Amino acid sequence: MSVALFYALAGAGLFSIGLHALLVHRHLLRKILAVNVMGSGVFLVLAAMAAPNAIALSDPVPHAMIITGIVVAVAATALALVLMLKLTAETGQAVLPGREEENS
Amino acid sequence: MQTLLFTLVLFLILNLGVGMWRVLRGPTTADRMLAAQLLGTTAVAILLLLAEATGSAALRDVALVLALLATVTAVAFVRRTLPYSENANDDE
Amino acid sequence: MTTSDYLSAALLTTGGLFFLAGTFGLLRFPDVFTRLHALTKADNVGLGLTVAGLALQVDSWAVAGKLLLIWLLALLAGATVSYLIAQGALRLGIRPWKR
Amino acid sequence: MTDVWMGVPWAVILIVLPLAAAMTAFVWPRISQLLVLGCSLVIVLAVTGLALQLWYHGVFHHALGGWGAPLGIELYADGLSLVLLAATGLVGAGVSVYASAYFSVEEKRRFWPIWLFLLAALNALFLSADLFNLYVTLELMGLAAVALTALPGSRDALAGAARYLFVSLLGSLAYLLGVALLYHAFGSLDIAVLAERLRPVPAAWVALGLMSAGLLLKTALFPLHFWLPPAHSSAPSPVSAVLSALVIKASLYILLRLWIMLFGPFAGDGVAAFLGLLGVAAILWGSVQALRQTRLKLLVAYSTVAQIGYLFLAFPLATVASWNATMVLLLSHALAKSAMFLAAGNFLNFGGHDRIADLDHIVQRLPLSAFAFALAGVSLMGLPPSGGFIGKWLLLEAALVQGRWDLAAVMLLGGLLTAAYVFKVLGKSFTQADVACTYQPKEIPARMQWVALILACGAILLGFGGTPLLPLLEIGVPFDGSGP
Amino acid sequence: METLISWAIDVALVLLVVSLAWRALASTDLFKAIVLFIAFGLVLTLVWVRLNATDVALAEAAIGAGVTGALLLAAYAKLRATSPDAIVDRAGGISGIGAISLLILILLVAAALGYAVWTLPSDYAGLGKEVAANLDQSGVSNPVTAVLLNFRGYDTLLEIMVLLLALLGAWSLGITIPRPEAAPGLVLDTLSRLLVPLLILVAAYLLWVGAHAPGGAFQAGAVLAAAGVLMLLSGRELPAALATWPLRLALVLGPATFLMLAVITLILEGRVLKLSPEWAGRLILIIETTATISIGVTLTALFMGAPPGEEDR
Repeated sequence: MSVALFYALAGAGLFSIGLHALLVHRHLLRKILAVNVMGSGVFLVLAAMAAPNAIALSDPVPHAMIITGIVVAVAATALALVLMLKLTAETGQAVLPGREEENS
Repeated sequence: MQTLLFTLVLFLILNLGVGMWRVLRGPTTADRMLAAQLLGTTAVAILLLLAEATGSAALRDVALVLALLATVTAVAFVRRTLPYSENANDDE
Repeated sequence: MTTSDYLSAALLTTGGLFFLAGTFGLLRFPDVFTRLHALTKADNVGLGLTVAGLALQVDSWAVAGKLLLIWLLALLAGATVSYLIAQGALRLGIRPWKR
Repeated sequence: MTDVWMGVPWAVILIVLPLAAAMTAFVWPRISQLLVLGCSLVIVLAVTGLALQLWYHGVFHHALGGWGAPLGIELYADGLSLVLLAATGLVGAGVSVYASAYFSVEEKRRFWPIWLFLLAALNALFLSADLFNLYVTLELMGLAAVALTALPGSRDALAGAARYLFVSLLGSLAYLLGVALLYHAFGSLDIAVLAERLRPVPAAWVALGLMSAGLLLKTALFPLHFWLPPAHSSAPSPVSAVLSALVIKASLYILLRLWIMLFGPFAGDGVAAFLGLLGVAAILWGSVQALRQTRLKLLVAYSTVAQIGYLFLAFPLATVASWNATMVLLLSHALAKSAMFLAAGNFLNFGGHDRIADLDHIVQRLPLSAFAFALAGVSLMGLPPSGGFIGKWLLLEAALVQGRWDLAAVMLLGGLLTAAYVFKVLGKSFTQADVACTYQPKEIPARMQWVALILACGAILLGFGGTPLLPLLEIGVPFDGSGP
Repeated sequence: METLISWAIDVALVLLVVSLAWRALASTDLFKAIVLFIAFGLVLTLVWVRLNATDVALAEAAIGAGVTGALLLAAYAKLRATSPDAIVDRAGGISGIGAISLLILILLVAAALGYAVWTLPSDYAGLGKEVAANLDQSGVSNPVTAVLLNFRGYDTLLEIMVLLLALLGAWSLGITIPRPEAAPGLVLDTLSRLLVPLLILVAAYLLWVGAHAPGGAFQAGAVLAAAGVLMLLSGRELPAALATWPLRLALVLGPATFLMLAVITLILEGRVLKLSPEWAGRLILIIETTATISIGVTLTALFMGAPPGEEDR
């Protein structure tokens, strides 16, 4: 097993851990962290396979994609945090209301 | 020399793992942040060692940025989070 | 290996040991204030020795200067942040540990 | 004159203009309304111009930066892009006019720049054929849509927006992971280049699964629709209209594009049948849920869940005719559903509530809006001579030709259920409410009523103009399965 | 020996990064979760270094571990001021059969992902060759900068718009939470007086160095934002006169310049964002400089939350 593959598998692992946390937890801040971990997992898959190997130098295109992705992630995180704070100010809780409460 | 540098890098990474324990343990917010600071400095040292070991000068820039940003994060903690912390007295 | 190599190896190793000491202090010391010591003393000395060891290896003054800058920065940040954390902790009413 | 017309890079204008307008509206709020209305007009013009260019010169390519695929990014437009751009142009213009009367001055200051970003993102998305670029436009669109949903700041709007944000991010990340796998397996991000290199290796299958799941989630296909009703019903009415008419279509567009140009040939019948099955379930479940709702905007939102189902029936049929039917349905649903949400918004604004049971003679009070609602309903039901009729007729025909009686039966049943929920609303709007009228009716600006009516008329007119437009859809023959 | 150590480093890093993520997401104490997440960013920076992605490491150090961390800490403080109950997650999550079936589903996803990654060709070159072949036409010698600002400049244009849009979204919600704050004190004041110029200097350095070595507009913008955040934290407010249209102009400066360049190149060269080789270097520097300013201001404004002047509305 090559080092690149090892890191790529770790990326798949991070994506899965984040996915689990995103779906299981109800607190919005935890969901925000989960989305960020998922994103890092995707980036890790991208970067791991782009690392230099036997026949090629490192591939800069995935690196550029990751940098773009990191900036998109920080933008989404900032918006999500504001949304969370505003919702908390309205409801006193930083969790999504349940389905039945919402339709009432 | 290379071997020494890499060994030190490995040693410091293991150190990071131990430092993580204090973050987990707390008990106060200050303790956790303090531990994060230690992790930051350790990461800076790792980057500097790697820069020398791999001959990649740009890693020193990464170290510089990390040191700067870790400071700003710590100040954000001190100014925003710390003044509102409770659970301050339930030490170990 | 030349003399400077040996010196640098010694400095780097000692630096690593200081990091270890800092980490252990962080784990073993009883309260925030004592742990601050662990962080600032050991950690900054550890980074200082590492920087010194590495500076012996580089051949350009600019790089050595950058290394020094990073260390000074860490010193400044460590001292300030520790001071602020201690101040904040006292304000919150955490009492320093007494034997 | 024609040369000038043909030489203008309309596709670029579609992206650059709303972006520039968004920033101008942000820096200089005072002129923003004028800017938005002008911009909407130019977008409609530019779509027309692009349609002519496509008609005469075929598929549109523009190598950004002059690099071309696979190194650079290309803008790409064919019949499929054109349908969605046209929907964006028309609904966008309608909603711009509607919003200019709907929001207060203070709200408009916040609404316009984000609205323009949303338009730019939609246009950019429909003009992209690069997997990573599609991700960036998807995020731009998603964040704009979330910000607009949250605009009222009420509890429901914020909760709907927050749920929508996480759904949107989850969908995009799953899509992006699929892109990462495809890139590393085949070394390109350009759809056309990938189409040549794609082989059925495990990475391609997993990428297909991830990208489809992510995009279906964003499209809100049953059973991944749970987030849509709360978000679409609690948003401000003009925003609801755009979310239902355009935003969910964007992820569907990517899915169609990928399916037709990339995965279709190797994914095979099993996946297509599965998607068709989900479509059937969506039609039945969404329609029944719509029928059960007591709030008008929730009813309309569930109707969207049902109508999305129709768009997936073409997957198992997989003929050129069925894809064309999907395109017509897509366009007519965009027009009809936006008209319906805008009309519902008028009812809501007028009475201060959207309880269906208490609509209380709304026909006499807001005749234009009620008429718009009814016309939009006609198109959704698929009654002649509407655009919905043409689409559903073509789809039905395709199903019958292939002997898919089951699909045909579901389509007819879905039409009946649609009729039931539309008449439920219309019936109540003629009758006296059970409780005495306690509200202070608010004046509804004529503009807001006329926009709803014009969009609804557009959905009907599509029934007359639809058939001659079909050749336009076939530009670049997106549906022959062999790619561009 | 060295291969062995090298392997051990990679194994230790991966274990660390995964366990940090795990513990951060498993923690019900949100402050602990945030600090663990910041540590996760730190370790991830090291991972990027190991993968020869120095540009990414720089971005992660500045944005991922830095700015995101500061944003999270500030949000945590506001959350606590709004609703002291909300800082510990007592809502729980899914439990019972739902949790188990979800776990099974995710394990299946993970297995499929792992299998897909496992079977990826390990020697695929991607677009590395094409980038290298055209690098001398791009105006810069750092390949990542060449991709970001020339080959795939359109992505970057849209991405800067995403950042601006996030700010518009945040401002349109306009949270108004009062934040009582003690005076900065001599120590913090001195620190910010020393650090702010240094941060600006480092930002300028990263911007300049990005043409031929790791660095560039996003990293520089994040470092600039750190300067802005530090000023806010040490009690310096934006003068009211600058908080209106000059601020808005600074926010759109980067995106607008980029967009204008797109239009100009379309008119002169016939292709959007086609940079002729003899001008490309200078044009990229112009875009990056304006983008750095805008990114720095935007991230600082996101840290602030509400538009200046409206905080106590």
